[in-house]
Amino acid sequence: MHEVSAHAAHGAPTSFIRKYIFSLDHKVIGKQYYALALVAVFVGMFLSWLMRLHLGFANYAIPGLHLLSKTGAPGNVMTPEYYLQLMTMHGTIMVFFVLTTAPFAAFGNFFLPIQVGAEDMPFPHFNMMSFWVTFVAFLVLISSFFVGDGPTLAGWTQYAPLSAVGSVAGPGQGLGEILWASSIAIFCVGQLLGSLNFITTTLDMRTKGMSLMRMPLTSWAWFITSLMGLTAFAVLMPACILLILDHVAGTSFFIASNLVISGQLLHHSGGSTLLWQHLFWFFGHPEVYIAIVPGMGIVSHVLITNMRRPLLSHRVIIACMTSIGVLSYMVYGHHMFVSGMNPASSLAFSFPTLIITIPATIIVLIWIGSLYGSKLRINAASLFALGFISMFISGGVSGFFLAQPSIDIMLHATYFVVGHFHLVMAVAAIFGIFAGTYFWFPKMTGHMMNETLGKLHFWLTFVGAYCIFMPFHYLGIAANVRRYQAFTDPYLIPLIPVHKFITVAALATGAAQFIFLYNLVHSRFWGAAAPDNPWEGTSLEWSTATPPPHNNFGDKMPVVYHDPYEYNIEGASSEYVMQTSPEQYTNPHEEK
Amino acid sequence: MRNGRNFTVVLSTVVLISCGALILGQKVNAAGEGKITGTVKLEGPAPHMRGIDMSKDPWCVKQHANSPAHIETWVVGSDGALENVVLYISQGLNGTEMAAVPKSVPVFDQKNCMYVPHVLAMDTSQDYKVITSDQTTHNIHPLPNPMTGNIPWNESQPPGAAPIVKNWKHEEVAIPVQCNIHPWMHGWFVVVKGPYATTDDKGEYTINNVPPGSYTVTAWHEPDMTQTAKVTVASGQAATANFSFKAGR
Amino acid sequence: MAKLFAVTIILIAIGSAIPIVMHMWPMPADISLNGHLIDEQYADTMMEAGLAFLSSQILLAIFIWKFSHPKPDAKVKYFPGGARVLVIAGFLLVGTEVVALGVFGAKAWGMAYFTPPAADAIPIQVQAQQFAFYFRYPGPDGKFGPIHPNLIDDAEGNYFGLDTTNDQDSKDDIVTAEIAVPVNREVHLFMHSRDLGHSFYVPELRVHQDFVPGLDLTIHFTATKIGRYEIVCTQLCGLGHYAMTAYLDVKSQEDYETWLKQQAALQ
Amino acid sequence: MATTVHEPPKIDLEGLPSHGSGNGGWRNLVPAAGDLRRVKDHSPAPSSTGIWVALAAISMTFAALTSAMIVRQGASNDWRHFTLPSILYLNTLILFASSFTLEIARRRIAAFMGGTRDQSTRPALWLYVTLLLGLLFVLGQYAAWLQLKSQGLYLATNPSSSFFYVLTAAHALHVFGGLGGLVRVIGKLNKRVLRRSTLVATARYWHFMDLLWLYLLLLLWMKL
Repeated sequence: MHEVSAHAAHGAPTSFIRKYIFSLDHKVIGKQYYALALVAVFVGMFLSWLMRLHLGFANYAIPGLHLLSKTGAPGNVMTPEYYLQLMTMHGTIMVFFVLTTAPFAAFGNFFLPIQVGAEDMPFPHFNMMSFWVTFVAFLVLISSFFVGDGPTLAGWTQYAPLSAVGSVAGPGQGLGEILWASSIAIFCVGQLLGSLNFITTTLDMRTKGMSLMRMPLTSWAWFITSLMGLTAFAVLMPACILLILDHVAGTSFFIASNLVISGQLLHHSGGSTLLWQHLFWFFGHPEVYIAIVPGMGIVSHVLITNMRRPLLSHRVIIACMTSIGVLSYMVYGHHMFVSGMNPASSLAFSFPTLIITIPATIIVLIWIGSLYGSKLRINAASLFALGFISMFISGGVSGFFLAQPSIDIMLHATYFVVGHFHLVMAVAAIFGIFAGTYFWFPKMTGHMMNETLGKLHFWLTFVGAYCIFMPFHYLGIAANVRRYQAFTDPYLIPLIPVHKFITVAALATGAAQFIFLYNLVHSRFWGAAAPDNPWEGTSLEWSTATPPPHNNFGDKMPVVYHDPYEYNIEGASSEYVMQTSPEQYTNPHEEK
Repeated sequence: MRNGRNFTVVLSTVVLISCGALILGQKVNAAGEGKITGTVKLEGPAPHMRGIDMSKDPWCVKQHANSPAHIETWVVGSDGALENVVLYISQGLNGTEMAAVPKSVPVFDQKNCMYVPHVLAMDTSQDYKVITSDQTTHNIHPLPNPMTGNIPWNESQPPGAAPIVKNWKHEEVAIPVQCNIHPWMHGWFVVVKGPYATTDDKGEYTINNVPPGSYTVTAWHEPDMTQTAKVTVASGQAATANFSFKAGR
Repeated sequence: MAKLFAVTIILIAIGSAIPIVMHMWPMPADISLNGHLIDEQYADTMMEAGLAFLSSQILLAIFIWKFSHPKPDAKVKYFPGGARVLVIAGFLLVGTEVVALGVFGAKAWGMAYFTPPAADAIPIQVQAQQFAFYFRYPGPDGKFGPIHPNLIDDAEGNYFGLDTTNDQDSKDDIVTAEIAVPVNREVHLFMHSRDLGHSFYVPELRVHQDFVPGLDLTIHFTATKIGRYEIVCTQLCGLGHYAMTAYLDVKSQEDYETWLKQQAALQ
Repeated sequence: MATTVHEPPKIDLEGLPSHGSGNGGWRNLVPAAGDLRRVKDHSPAPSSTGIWVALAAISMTFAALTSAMIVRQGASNDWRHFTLPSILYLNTLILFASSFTLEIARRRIAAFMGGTRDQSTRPALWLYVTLLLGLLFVLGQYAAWLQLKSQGLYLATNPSSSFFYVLTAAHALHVFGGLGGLVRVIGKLNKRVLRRSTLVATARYWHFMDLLWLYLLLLLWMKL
């Protein structure tokens, strides 16, 4: 297609605009995605600070809060509606603009083509659009802070009819809601374009000798993720459009008949509330794995390099990630056990949900089993990778409870759920991002990051994250309902001390992230120059220059002779063998 | 509701005094200003007003431990004196007299999980103030008719929160206002142009600083009952217009 | 560093387990007929999940401790049996566990959703709205009058939109702001949402069901312990969501009847 | 793409290409001096794979809308049936005709690239015809909307009409995409830098629009 020939034809761009802003280079686009995620994650974290302050210390006056919202915080005290608006934005920003963009779009864009030995993605123009469309989506979402009565308060799941009936249902449900739906619809377009590129790159752009089975696990993870993304976002987009139509065009897709909202009888008829939930969760559950699967890939990649040995089985990991991707479409109903869905289908959904723990467990077992007898190197990257495993276990086991409709009767919509998904998809995924950052930063920027600061950052984050999210489970077991802006109910008052503790932990852990930010920025400009292969890795990104040239491999495209992870192979000349080394020997552990 | 009544009385006197101040202060032909007075009564027996069960919010229950709250659609005093009727001049005013409207700020209080006053009248040129005397959070949700151009709003007011000061740009009789957190909390904003008054617990009212001339006075009672009377105000005199409503449609 | 890390993981794992084992913030005590099924299922799951959690965290920690400071000439060892053992272990351990949980868990779910209410169950209707629950007892005729959305008027206290002048069935309906039920009598709850999605959650009762606008569901339960319990909304429904509560009063049969008479008088 | 999922070809250590990838191969395809006949056409994979991926995504979107339609119809009894505007069937014919002409154009250009034909046959003509028919189809769809409008069936009138407008609009939007593709193909053909894969991808997309429309027509015909 035109993009391709144009890209292949032109060399490295020279003008600033083409080089850094509207760049066709997948590496620049990857960095742009990373920057976007970085901004988004700190915004989201800031919102969570405000929420935690309000929850831990009821009616605590946050200095200057009224500057953010005049009506939302009169006298700097957060109103209930403003709490819900912050909560909704926190969820949306984190899930869409951090957990989807950073591990998938950012690292994937930068390293997928390099790891499979391509000069670039096949459709660089789509790739560029993908980022800028996502960027616009982010702006649209943020803009809702500054319009009318603020952003929507309907939560990131945007359950209809609350999300569909308009401003009569509450502040932010007018224009704020429309902005939310538009933003997400736009975001879907961006991710579809991205997935298109990822899939095609993996299938068509691999260099000589790079068979699918010779791709590093990160590439596999991105490939599987992009397949999930292609399906999930293609469903969410029409759902958002139908939602907007219910808003502006008076249709009744999600709005039932005869609703009377604060005294006003609506003129909609016959819409289906559950329809939105089905459409949303058909996207929503795969989305969870879109956030975590790249993390699995990154963790495997980082661990292997630092364990100086391949995993016990390359293929089992791939098989497990694939089956997780496939199963993720059969389990979404476990979000709707008590939603009024047919109770029989609740049972039907609970079994695949329980089954999906098997591949997840096997992956964890393979990781732990591969630690056995390894020559583990401890550095910021490997620490975060190991931390990921610990977090993934902790968050995973609570899935046993939530997968069962009967227990879900007690735990649904409580802080138990909040603790579960924060550990297993948010914190774990973030740990994956951190691991990837400390591991790949040298290759991306040409500078090393500060290891000491990195380790400090790890310790504070690891302990802090547990202090924040473990207590959530206890609260949930005590039936502490989520999405409450204050705990006025008699049975919740004894739990407030726990909330205070969580708030303090959250503030501290959040503060620790500024160490990371400082490390990132400082190293970017003043960090020590990075060698081509600082971690003695074997995959293709380590066989090219640091940072990689415009077409990734200079004048000579790499040719691949080996599996991605050949460390400590008997009969090999060196401790590790690059994929590109033409050296011939028989690998005793090669999988047949 | 006693304290509620007192409040209305205090409020209206405040209004009166401020009007007086204005008259003496700026108006040269103050002596020329007349007024319209009268009483509003309810014909027939006062309809039974159902009690309100506030058990949803223990705090509210506590406040009404020994003064049970009742629905306030019909607040009827001795021998049919009808409270919460708004009287305003619907015809006969011209632009200049509009300025005669007091610049005071009507106050809408949330007290013991009820609205005080139940009906708040105001002029389009006036700001109104919503305050809370309660230790529980309320949300104030007026729903004007979109046709009038008034913008609906919905804000909550936690205990001790700062007053909310707003105004209505367009006339509207009347705007229902309710608290969704306490669904029984229901009141009215009556937005008019020109002088107005609200009946007190004796069913009496006085529309002040009305220039000489002949007018149509409209009496409004919730939800949408109106009656009109023609009056002629002579310079410095008080014209009288009495009304009587019937419960039920 | 690595040894410290291993110790930290173990400390965190054990520390996380303590509040659960000590029941520091326990689940609200069960007051329902079938709740114990859920509690038992919960206890079993906690046992298995807890074991899985502790064992895997500790194993992770041990391996980190043991293999983080290798001698430079150390050979890489392979886990005995390699991947095959682990895969089989994964399937056997987790597979059997989850299947067992799923099968046994179905019982508790079935008791809540697949058994019809008894014939003599007391019919009560609950209506959810922003941000309150209101309840309706059918009165002597045992019939709920029809709901007329256009008649709904909170100012008049007509939360359900009943036409008590024209509808025979509505005349004797009793509308209340809290729900009282006799102890040890089954209640058949008809759930109706007036505006948005809400939820009916009574932790002590082990009952949790969303309201679906335009789709009236029913649930049934039997309270076995006299007392006053809180009903909370768990489906985000707007700014007053956190304040959307009502009270469930479990009374003795006599108290229940007197209460119902009082309420009828107040209509 | 089939070639990519197998083990890679055995690599001879001598004479490795200094440039170029194993499977994609598009790098070698910048036309030599703009003369299409001198270009070795390896039918580059990326764009043809990419088009399949894109079509998968589009199918997913319409599958979602379909299920939404079925669920919504079952959700309540307010579904009103109405007869489809007759012009839709005419539009269907037009769309199929356009596919036919595009296919003719594709073959001629392919032959022309292969050098078995000379320039004089003007394959571009058929592309213009296709373009015209495509536009005609979109106009026809618009006419169908006007017909519904005259019957008083608007977007919000009834769920059935809502879905009719949503589905037809979504499809029309995708057809516009196809028209854009055609315009690009024509432009490149005139600049003589068209590669077969671009044409093939566009053609596949266009034919898919037919099938999609056929499916939608069937769906609407059954449900409305």
